[in-house]
Amino acid sequence: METGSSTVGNDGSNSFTGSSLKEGAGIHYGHGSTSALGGAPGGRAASAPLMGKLFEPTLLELSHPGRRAWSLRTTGVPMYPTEELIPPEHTRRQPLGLPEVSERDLVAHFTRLSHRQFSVDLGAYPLGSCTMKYNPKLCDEVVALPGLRDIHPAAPAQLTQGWLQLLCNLESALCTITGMSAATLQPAAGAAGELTGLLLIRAWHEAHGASRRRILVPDSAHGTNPASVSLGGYEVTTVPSDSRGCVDIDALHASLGQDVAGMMLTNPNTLGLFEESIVDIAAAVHDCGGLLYYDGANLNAILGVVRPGDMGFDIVHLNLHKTFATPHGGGGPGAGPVAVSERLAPFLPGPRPVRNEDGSYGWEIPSSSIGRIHSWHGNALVLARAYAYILASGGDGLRRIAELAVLNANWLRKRLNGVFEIPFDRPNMHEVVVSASSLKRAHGLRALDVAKRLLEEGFHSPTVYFPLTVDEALMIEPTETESPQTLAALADALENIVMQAEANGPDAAREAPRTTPVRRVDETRAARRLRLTADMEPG
Amino acid sequence: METGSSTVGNDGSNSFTGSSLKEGAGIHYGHGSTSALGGAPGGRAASAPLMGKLFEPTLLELSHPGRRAWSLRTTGVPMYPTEELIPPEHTRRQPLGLPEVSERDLVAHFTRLSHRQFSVDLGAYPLGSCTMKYNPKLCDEVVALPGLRDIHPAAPAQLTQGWLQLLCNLESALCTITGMSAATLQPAAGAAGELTGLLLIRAWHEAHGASRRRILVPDSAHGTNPASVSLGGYEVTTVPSDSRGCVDIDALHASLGQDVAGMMLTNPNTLGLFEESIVDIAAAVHDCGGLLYYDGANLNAILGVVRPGDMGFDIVHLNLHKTFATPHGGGGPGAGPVAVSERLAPFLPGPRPVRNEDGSYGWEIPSSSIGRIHSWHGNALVLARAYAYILASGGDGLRRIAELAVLNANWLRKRLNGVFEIPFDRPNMHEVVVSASSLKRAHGLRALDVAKRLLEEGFHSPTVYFPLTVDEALMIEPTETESPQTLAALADALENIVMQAEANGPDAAREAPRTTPVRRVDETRAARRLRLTADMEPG
Amino acid sequence: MADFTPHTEEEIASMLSFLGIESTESLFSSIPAAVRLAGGLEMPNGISEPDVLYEMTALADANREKLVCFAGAGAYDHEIPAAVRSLASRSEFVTSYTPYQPEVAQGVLEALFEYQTMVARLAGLDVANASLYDGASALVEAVNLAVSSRGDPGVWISAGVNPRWRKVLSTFAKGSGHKISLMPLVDGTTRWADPEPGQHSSSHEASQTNPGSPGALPESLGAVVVAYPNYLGCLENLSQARSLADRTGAMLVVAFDPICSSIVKSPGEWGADIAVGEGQPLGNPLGFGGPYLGILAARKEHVRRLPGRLVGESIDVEGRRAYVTTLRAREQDIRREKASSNVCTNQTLMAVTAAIQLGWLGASGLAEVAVASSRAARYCRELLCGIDGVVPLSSAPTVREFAVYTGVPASELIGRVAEDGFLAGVALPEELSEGRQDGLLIATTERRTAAQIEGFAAAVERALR
Amino acid sequence: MADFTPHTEEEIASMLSFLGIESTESLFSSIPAAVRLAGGLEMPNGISEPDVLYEMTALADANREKLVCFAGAGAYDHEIPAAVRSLASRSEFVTSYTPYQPEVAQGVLEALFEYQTMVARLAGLDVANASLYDGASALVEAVNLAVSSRGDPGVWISAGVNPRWRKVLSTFAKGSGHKISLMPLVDGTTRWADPEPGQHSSSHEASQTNPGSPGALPESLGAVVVAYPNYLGCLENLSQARSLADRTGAMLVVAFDPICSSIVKSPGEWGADIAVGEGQPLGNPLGFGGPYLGILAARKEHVRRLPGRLVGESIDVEGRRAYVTTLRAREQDIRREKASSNVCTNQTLMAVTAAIQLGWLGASGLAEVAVASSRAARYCRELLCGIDGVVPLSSAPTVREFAVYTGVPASELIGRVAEDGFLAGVALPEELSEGRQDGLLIATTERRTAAQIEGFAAAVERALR
Ligand SMILES: Cc1ncc(COP(=O)(O)O)c(C=O)c1O
Ligand SMILES: Cc1ncc(COP(=O)(O)O)c(C=O)c1O
Repeated sequence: METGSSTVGNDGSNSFTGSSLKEGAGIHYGHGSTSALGGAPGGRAASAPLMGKLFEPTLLELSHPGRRAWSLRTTGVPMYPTEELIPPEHTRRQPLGLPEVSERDLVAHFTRLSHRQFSVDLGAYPLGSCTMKYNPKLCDEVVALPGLRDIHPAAPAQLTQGWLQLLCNLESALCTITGMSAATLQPAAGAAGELTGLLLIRAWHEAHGASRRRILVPDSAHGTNPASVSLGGYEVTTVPSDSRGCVDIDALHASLGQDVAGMMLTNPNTLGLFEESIVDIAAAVHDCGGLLYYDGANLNAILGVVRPGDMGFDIVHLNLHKTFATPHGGGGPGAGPVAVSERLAPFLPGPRPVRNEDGSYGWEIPSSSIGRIHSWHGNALVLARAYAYILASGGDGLRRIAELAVLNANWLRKRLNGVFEIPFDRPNMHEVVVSASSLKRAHGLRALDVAKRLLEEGFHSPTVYFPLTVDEALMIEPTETESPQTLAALADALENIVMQAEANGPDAAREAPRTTPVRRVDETRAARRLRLTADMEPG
Repeated sequence: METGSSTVGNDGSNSFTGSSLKEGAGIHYGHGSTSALGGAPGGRAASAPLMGKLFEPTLLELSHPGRRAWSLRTTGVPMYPTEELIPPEHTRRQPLGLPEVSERDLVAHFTRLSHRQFSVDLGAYPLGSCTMKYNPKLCDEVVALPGLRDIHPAAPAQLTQGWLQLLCNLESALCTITGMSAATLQPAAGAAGELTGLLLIRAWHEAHGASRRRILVPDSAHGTNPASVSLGGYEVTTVPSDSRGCVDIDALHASLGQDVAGMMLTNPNTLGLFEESIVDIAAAVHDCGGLLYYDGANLNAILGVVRPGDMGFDIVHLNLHKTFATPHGGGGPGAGPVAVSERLAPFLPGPRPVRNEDGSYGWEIPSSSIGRIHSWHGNALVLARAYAYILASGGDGLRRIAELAVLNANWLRKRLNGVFEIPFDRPNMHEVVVSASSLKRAHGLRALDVAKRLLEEGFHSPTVYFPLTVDEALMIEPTETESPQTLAALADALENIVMQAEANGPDAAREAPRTTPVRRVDETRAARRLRLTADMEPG
Repeated sequence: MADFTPHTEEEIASMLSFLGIESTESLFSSIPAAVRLAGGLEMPNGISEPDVLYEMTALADANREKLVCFAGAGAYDHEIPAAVRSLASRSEFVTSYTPYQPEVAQGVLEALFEYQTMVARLAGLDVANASLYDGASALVEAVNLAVSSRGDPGVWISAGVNPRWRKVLSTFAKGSGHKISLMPLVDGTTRWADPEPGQHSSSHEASQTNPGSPGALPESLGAVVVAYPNYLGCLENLSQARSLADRTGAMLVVAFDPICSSIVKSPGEWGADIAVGEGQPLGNPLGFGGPYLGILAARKEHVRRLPGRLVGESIDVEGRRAYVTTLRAREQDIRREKASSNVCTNQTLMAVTAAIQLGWLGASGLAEVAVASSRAARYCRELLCGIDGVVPLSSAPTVREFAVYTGVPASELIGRVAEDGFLAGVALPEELSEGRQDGLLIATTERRTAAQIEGFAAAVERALR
Repeated sequence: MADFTPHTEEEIASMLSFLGIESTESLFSSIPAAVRLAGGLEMPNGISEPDVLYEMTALADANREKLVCFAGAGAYDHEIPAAVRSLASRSEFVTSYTPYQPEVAQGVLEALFEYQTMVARLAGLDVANASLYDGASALVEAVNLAVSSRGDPGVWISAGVNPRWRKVLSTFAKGSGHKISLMPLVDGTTRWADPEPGQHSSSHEASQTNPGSPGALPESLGAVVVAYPNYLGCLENLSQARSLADRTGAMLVVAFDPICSSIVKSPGEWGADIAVGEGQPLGNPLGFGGPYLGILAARKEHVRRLPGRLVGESIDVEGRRAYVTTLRAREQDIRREKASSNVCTNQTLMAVTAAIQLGWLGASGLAEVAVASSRAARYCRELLCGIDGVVPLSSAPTVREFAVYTGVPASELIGRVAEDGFLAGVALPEELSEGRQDGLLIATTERRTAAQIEGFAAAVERALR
């Protein structure tokens, strides 16, 4: 059904254009012509294109009418005819168009797809700002416990005491770690936490009769920060960085005013640098009545070393999928709890899990709650993973994590000095931002080329072109779970890429990657000839 | 510790020979020199050589002293000093030499190894005689049930009623399927079943006062058959095949005699052909007092169609890891239950699970038991998988399996006619043996070359050079879980290999495979310069 | 303690010496001493893996997991086959990041492309994004999209939309400034009556009071939002909602159920501009409410304003088919404060899971799940309504979920029936049960056997005696 | 019903027509009609996946799984960490065949090479094969190897070798013709006394009667077999066994425990020629006795006669390191009736699991497991022997397992103590307990807490009252 509209060729090594088909050998290939896609006909799931680096047909192309994997429980429920169940005016007429495959082909397809996917479990993933550390397998077993996994979220408190206790314990651990007094676990990710925080800021000011319209955001901030500010109904005022990569204090003072509702800050910032003037910044923001919001995506660097609360922050979100090792799932799920100081606790979203006086657990809506921000109680199984990780690590382990994350990143900075320009070459925290600008000047190579070339060496690439304040930025976050040998290999690989460019010119990097499942992808074409589903005719 | 003795180079694209090391950057690579192995130093687990097709260092090379993954339960047991626990004359002095790695590196290493491994879940595996069908994931969940997985094998019957019932049910299902009266589930694989069967034959004859010394085995038999005969204390008499690929009946009669204890036969045989004279064969063997043994490795072909018992067999082993879809685990585990006719039941190994009169289950040793043949009760979790598969399939499903396995194999035979020579071109059962002898004559290409070239197309290769009775044999067993489209793709791939050789000469096949994790491996060197452990100096 | 860091003490020492510093403490010298934590976190030290498992098992055991589930309300107890669990837990999917480097992320990207295709087809619309947080966030994003495209903050929403989702919409409306009016349910279907002109109630009030009385039709609206089936399980005719949207220039947002959608009209068939839904029932466990899967599908026209990630098909430099995230200019990391949404981390793994589950079920299996669930609901409803004192809350047609009054406060009834091993359902909020406390919402799936349903009915009967 | 075949009816029809036949029945026309099954198998029809899971769960629930385990006897309740479970269940390892095509089997091959290396080191010997079925089959193969190399069928075996393994040896000796003599244990250690000349008892008799009385030393033997620690958990000095082997030209086969081996002398240190063992404790679950892992390690000299698969290191045509099965000429598929063993399918997945588990533990972890298990055993032994009527069966030093007499028949005691939630141990056969029925073999692992051990001792005390 979808092969007809395909726009792509194949790599030429395909051998399946099919005499079997021509001979009338009794086998039909799905719905469409097989040649358009270079022979990706229905059902041929079991011929792995893996080795030959053919593309993997989509599940829809593997579909063959009438085939099936499913089988359902025998229930003994009366077989009311469908017409009796659904009045005719409500009956679906559109065909469903779901793929029809055997379980064997389903398994083969997704297993092969998994072989086209890099992951932490395959190798180092020094993607800056993302804290791609090892995700303990222990936590996979925790969330497979039927007593956690199979609980309906609407089951009342008396039937879910274990879950409530878990959530309360996690909340209190997060408060201890951040130096705050209360938290909501509802936000499903960091960005959701940010928006929650902004609504808390809004509610706080409204409760105090103030109407303020601006939020300060450093120019090095993550994109979610300004985006959340807009959704929170505020205007963004960008605060520039100074020559040391930190908030420009003068500019900050100039930006402050009675219409400033608050400021968002991540510390260490996205350059991996600790904002040394944090105490002054906090004082300045507080002095004009604003609240200080901590973007906790970088909390890994300071676990057990310094707490946002002690730095003067009023609101903190945490990315459990970063600092607390819950796996990122190819893009999600995460969890972005928000912890607040005492004065903001009454505004937290609800219902919140609480410990009752009698030691039992229940739900409570804070007195001035901004309301609910998740369909249920947040990404509960992600929260359970994070809690297990915190139990395993403990206070001592969390501090060790920060120490080693920072040690690794500093080692890399020193080791890469001379290989790349290091715009802010002083002790950094959990990540280091280097610049490929000299490569660009000398060889026309860009950060992206370095990134692609690094893929060939079996490493995921660092984050590129972020933060925006650094030209040709490569943002490297090794995390604490990578060994010194891995760091050395990574540094050597990066150095070799540069040396290779210097010795033999830029071609190797420009043509990279050549050994990956696919090579550089045409992004412009993707956007111009948009094909977001198998049914969409590329425009 | 083991890098020093390595004998291999690297593929030249390695970039890790290490300025990090030279610079005194504070990182040391394990125990050995790093250059010998092209930079596979201790701990560098996280730099996936996957993309770049570097080899994956061994766990031993990744080891770094003092590193660790383990953590053990807190027990509160008194900390008796080790000296008190082990008398000095019993204390181990040899270093253990186990690898020391982080959990992160352990996970990365084995995940990367898994990416260097073909499997059913990745693609079609038409390995003749092995019945590499889809292994239902359902059974993975079955054997993860703590009530099956975590039971100690010595727990008495009253505490393990569920397991005993399972085993009894499985035994009776296997008897129904084979047409026999009783079975032992102890043998851990087909070969163990064979030896068990031969001991049953011996015990039977001994009990009847006869002393016989020969067992007849067809020339097309699997190697385990004659090997088991020897271990059973018998002599092998090889019975040749006739021109139709079946047992030569005249030769059989000539081989029979009063010193023949029995005959082993697989039916369909390893050519995928049904021994049409089976009734006569059985009569002939029985007539001279011999017993007939059924090698059940090919049972998939006849499930629900014909039963060994009805054909006249006295003893049957089954390969549950073939017919009953328990996964093969890279070489094992399997399970090779042996079912017998009523007269042989008293000789079965014991203890056997039995249903007591009161409906409870217990253990019983048959009256003339040959004894125990497994440390416990056999590969119990494999047995549980097979039982779940039988429940899911049912009588109707089992028959459908045979029909479709045979249909697939016949389709392939007809489709490949002309592509290869088909020595016995008549309706076959679950597999078909073709010959590459014309390729050899015309282009000097061997069955092995075809097999290697096929790997590049993403298929596992068929079994080659077996059965021995066919020149340049390629033994293809598609199984019932491969779709018609997969068959067509496989046939096309094989045809293209032949066409390519005819059009462009043998080089492509001779140089194949080129796209696999490694290319053709030097087997002679492996045997000559033997290195079976990382400590062994290749001789 | 379980320790996932690889460094030995010697390695730490030599790395420190490479850096020319004395101790790990010096790594933090840029942090003002005044705020640094003295004495470490006030938490217990780390414990070993089996000790963690022991503690977590104790918590798990403190939940009543074995209750036979008759609760729904947006979270359903469907079968998840072993193949889906197994594939979705492959570590390549689980431990990868957002596919920023498509050359090494074709696995996730292709799976998301398949997800987008299948969800768009289910919804009967042209495109779907690669997931949002949950049903509620999908609703919020859809309304944001409608309001910003139409340039009108007015939102009419049916009280039949999941009340928890409506609450989330209200919460976020504080920032976005939507003007939300709640349209009541009457006998299980929406009364699209006209509120008094100028009587737009902010959503917050609306969700805290009972639905207001009807008023006049405004000239313009941003969004008209309705659920199908609605929270009470009822199917309503959406023609009226569609014409309301036409008359006001609003977008019609339909909150749909991906399971039922296989047998009832799709949002597209009803003329929806945007469809939103909760994707949990597509292979994701109940998990006490998360992580779930926000579904959002829309007509092609809106594609450049869609929130969240989109995967498109393209080719690589060798002309081989390849997938890549596309229309990135909508997203926060490029557009910052002008982005269509702030979403970054989403629920990719749940979307991949849904793709696998939909592949396992196929068209016939999904419809069979829907039909079997509906049959169970019908049987359950028949048995319950045969009990003295139990009456259905509405006469509108229902599919796999329905509401009844029992005469006993729902929370009390749920407690009593739990003792017999059943989770009886979800208590209805008073706004949906005419101010009564005895409204109970009951859902069934294809997993419920006749014996379970009969046992449940008997337990309810005992509880009401 | 769950159906794992992909064919639709139309496909079947067109494939049949390609073959020129009418029905699937015709596919079987070469099978004589007389023997064909009419009416199908007498079995129920297939059922669905959830129905299977339901039935299997019912069977699982009929076992008493939650008993705290004090049983050992060759199967031990060690911790299996999540990482090991997860890696060992990767489908590439699980669903592949024997590595016949090394180009696409480097994963399994390299893991087996690691396994061989680690097991050889543990055993203190040069080489190890890639697994056998279980401890018993490793013993059988080792004795076969010794007997065939030495050309003498005489086997002296200590009664301290696992009695079930000895039984298996006896069973197979019927085919191989070994002459097995059983050497008794006295106070927990082997009495290597000389049986009367010519008094070789066949193993079968030996294992059914009590150990015979000592006799004279034969001139020549094939194998001397001893266990370390032995079945009663005792450590014995193996010098005598070694010199017995020397004097008779036999090979010394030592049955060792891979866990204890980390802290007690390795077979190699004692001078063993061959070491055999049960590898279950290395990451494989109890699983009611299987699949387990037969360990076999030996001195280099014997490598060309070793049973089972061997993986060797080599290079590919580009000079890259690669692994491959080697010395194939020993194996049945090449050598047929002259093969060193008939083993084909082995226990590869268990060996891979063991490699992962050994990697997780490392040297320090494995020793810690052994020490912790032994401490628990010591504590348990102290508490039990403090109970009136409980006496140790021997005075020899024990490691992680020990035997006691309790005064109550062991099977009865086990039944009573199970009611308190403990699996008390394994009843000793009379041949090892002086004909008494109250011999109980008790094992502990690192998983046993002080509280569990105290609870167990209390339960035993109650049961003996
Ligand atoms: C610095 C920073 N802030 C905020 C976020 C947003 O978090 P999430 O992706 O969980 O929404 C990220 C994530 O990339 C980040 O790196
Ligand atoms: C025909 C035949 N017989 C016997 C066997 C031996 O079975 P196993 O490998 O389980 O010992 C096999 C396995 O390859 C076989 O194909």
